[in-house]
Amino acid sequence: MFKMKKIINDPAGVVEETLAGLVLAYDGDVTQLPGVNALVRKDIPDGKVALLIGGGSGHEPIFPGFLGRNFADGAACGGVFAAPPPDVILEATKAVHRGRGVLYLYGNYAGDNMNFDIAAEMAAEEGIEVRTVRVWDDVASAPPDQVEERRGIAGDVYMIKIAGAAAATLDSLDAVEAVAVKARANLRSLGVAVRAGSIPETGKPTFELGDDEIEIGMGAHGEAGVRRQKLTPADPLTDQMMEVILGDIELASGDEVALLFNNLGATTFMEMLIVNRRVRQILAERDIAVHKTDMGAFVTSQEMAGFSISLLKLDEELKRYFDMPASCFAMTR
Amino acid sequence: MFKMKKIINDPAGVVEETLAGLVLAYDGDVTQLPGVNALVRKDIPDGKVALLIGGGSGHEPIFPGFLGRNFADGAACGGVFAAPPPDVILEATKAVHRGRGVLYLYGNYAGDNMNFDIAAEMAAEEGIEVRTVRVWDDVASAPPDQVEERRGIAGDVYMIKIAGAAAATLDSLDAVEAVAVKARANLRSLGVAVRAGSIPETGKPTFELGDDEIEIGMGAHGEAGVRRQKLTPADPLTDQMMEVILGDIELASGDEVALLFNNLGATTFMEMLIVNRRVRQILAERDIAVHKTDMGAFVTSQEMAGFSISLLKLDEELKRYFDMPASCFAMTR
Amino acid sequence: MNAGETKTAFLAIADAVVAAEPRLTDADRAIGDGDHGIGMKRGFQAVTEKLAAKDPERPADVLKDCGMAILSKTGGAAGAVFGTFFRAGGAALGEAETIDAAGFKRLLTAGRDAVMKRGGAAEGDKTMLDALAEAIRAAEPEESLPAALDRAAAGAARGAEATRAMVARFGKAKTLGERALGHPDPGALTMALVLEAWRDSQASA
Amino acid sequence: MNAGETKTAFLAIADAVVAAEPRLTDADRAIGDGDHGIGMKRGFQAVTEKLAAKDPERPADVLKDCGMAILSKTGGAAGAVFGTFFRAGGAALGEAETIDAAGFKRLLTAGRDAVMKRGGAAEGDKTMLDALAEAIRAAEPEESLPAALDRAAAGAARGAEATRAMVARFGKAKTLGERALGHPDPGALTMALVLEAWRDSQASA
Ligand SMILES: Nc1ncnc2c1ncn2[C@@H]1O[C@H](COP(=O)(O)OP(=O)(O)O)[C@@H](O)[C@H]1O
Ligand SMILES: Nc1ncnc2c1ncn2[C@@H]1O[C@H](COP(=O)(O)OP(=O)(O)O)[C@@H](O)[C@H]1O
Ligand SMILES: [Mg+2]
Ligand SMILES: [Mg+2]
Ligand SMILES: [Mg+2]
Ligand SMILES: [Mg+2]
Repeated sequence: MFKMKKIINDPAGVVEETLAGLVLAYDGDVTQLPGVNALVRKDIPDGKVALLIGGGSGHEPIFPGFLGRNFADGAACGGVFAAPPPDVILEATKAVHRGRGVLYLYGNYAGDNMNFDIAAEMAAEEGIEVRTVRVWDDVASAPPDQVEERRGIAGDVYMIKIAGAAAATLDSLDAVEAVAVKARANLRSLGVAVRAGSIPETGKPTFELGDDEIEIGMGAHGEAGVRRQKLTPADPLTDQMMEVILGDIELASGDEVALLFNNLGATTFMEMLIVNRRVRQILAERDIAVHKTDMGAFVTSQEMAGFSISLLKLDEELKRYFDMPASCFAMTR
Repeated sequence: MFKMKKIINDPAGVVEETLAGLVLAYDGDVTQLPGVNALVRKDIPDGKVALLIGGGSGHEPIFPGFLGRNFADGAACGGVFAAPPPDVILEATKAVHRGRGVLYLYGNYAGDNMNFDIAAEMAAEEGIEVRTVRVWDDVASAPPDQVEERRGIAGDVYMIKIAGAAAATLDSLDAVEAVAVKARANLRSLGVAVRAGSIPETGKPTFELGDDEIEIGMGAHGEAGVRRQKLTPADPLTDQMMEVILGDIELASGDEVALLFNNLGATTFMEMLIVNRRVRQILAERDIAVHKTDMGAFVTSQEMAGFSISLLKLDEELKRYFDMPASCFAMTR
Repeated sequence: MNAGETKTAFLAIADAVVAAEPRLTDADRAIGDGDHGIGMKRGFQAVTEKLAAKDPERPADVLKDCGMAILSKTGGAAGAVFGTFFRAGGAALGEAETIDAAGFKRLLTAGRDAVMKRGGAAEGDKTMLDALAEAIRAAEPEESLPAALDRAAAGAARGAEATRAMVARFGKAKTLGERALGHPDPGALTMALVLEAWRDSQASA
Repeated sequence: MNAGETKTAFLAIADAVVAAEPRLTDADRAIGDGDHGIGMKRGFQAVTEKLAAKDPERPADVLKDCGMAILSKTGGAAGAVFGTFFRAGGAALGEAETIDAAGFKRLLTAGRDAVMKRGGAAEGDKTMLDALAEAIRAAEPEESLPAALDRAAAGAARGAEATRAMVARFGKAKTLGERALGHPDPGALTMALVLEAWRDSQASA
């Protein structure tokens, strides 16, 4: 099978070199822990509730690209598409801890859950209080009565935005955890895959998709989604996706939401903007107002083509954290 | 030949639907001129020197994604990869004019030059003073003694950032033009193409490139570049590119620059970050400081894989405009 | 050729260019950005609409409307170039009730001069001007219009063919350098096609 | 089997898993995210380094070091799962100077229980536990270690094969549902490979 072209050096060193380049791109705000694939902010205030995020690499700019004021304090990074090992998470935990405990925020995958849990147990042994909020926004990955089985995808971005602002504002781990849990309950995402991405070490696509096929609900790692179908025009596809999303969350006329269009890698702004046009028609029909629209490549799957639509229902409290100015490599507000 | 998969509706309507989706994504700050493919800011202050940008569509988020406070006031948009017709430019010119003249800022291509020039003549007939600054940052497209023959590529972004801030600050068209001309003289870019993008109407790649080939200096439209070669690892490729860029601009030890890594479409952050790592090693050797690093998909060529490196040499004046807070769909500072 | 006949001829020209979209686009894919046919199609569809809408008083009206439609709907280099060409050609016809061979040669020449002034290119730069220049040289003012059209069309075709041997100095093929050799210039193909379609519309008339 | 022999066996196991990287990765591409072999390779290369560095006092040290190396270098679900498995298995051996059939079965059982506790999966969920459970059932505490290894390896292979007929409830294959049918679970293949390589290292010893 032909190997995807990538501009890299040694495929086995991509994670280390990526993080080195990222630290430099932060232009001084962030540093890497010596010998560990974890990045942390340089200026975490004492007594701050710490927010630690993390997950597999290869999804840049998530996770390490979301460190900064009113965003996350540290990121633990694993191999490409592999959750970070407990040691890395523990090191990052110690580095960001400022005496008020650490909130773990990451996507809900077996690998991440187990490794972060092991790290949390190790941290507890060292006297650091850890709470965990797993992101499970992907409505395609399990029915509503099993939300804790759902995957975390692009919703990570809004979760980090809100938890980051809360962690910078509130002074107890309990309070920050509560805000994150509330945001999660108001968040839904659904993606569609158009072409596969590939892992640097193999250069092989992570899945096969016909030249005329797309797959709704495919995960950020190329895990199979819920429905494979022939290439569908933007409007009917958007109708299909929005029906699933809106069927999964209660929205009343007059409610306000934030919209996130996440590019999995190779999708064009043109396509996402055309989809946004339709999304707004659908929301307008239901008299649902859009407070803010974000569009870009935030949670990627290498050069995979496809995108996801995330919808966050806002109330006054969430809006306060959502609107708080914040800045990191991947996003500035 | 197999047709690239795109999530669109009628291929002949992509520009109109993209602009409609973009206006909505601006969440109220920008409006479209009735029946014309031009977007303008809603809140252009009276007496402000106006900044009008524009060019072919299909490169989103440039140009219409760069409207906002301290960015551009309006954007005239053509068909996919086709400069806007004079009528569209003229309508946009009239819509953004606030009595102090209009600066046209766009990429240096035969089509754009001719259409904007015709529009400028029409505007003059209507008593609107217009100045033109063409962006020609692509060092691959002509030798140093023929800069006015060079193409405008990702450098558009920094030109709009600086001209936008200047147009919001200075009160004469002369002064704004002078700042833009100065920025252009300090700006260099070089790109590399890895895979072709395709035009929605044909679904065909705009060029052919072997499975193991890359092309240095290829233009944002897929126009051929200057050197085609076998896939090269990140470090030697970066060395090659930086040698060309640094050979084209005078930089002394201690100088400060801004770095822009522009994703042409399907390149991963991982690849660009690995390249950044090497770029910084090279600049450090020459004792050149990096004031700010920007990385993302700003000037795209549909789903083309490849990226460009832009280097802007900063002095106190340019830095003032470069750092000025600014916000638009595509970028927030 | 009177105003009505000119309108008929230009409707035929528009149909021919629209029909040739894939070929023109492929030519641009080879040495440009692959959109020439698409833009010309957009422009000449607008021409058809505009011409169909009204009955012209003079031949000049037809060329001016054609030029305006292309200029305002096409965009890209070709929109400016062909829009400018037809507008200037129309202006050159002035108040004339008909187009004769001399008028025909005059409009081609005026169109060429306007395009050169607008874009700064000259013969030999691998643009539509190379087809146009050959057409002008071939068209004899003394003969009949059909004969002049016949020679001009053949000349334009030769000129377009000759662009294969040229290195582009304008437009998006510019930086191709040597590699543009062997490929004809898309705009030159369009210029030839326009004159061939005009000639054929006479033959069939 | 004493400490030194256990070390030799585990070095052979590590080599076998590293060599099987492409097969394990392809299995994960079919129903997961296509990285299983890559992660296991990373982990077992660390195992080789760690084991080569020192001479173990007891068999337990070998398994614990193996578990620690995998846990800290692999990541992903497999890192936690196999790291946990070997660490718990090592702990179950306690101070024993050698591994006999009974100790072998004890370590497999302790490893299984720890993995179930950690990940919440059970037999039938299409994970490495399905290979492990079959191995435990097959291993007879009364017989000789080589015989127990032989039966366990065969059992694990059967268990891995049986996952083809299962729908995943854990890991990234979860949402595949019906479509996972027909494909073996990558982790189960690794579990079987580990026991087969252990058995073979005895045969060749
Ligand atoms: N300066 C110029 N003068 C005359 N013709 C030109 C000039 N620049 C470009 N052209 C013509 O335009 C054609 C390209 O048209 P098109 O592909 O539609 O525009 P673009 O180059 O903007 O994509 C070229 O083949 C050439 O014949
Ligand atoms: N909860 C669990 N319990 C036991 N084994 C599991 C569990 N989750 C996943 N696994 C095993 O891990 C394997 C996947 O490993 P790997 O691909 O390396 O990790 P990831 O799924 O994070 O990419 C699966 O084939 C399965 O055997
Ligand atoms: Mg994985
Ligand atoms: Mg074009
Ligand atoms: Mg073209
Ligand atoms: Mg996997």
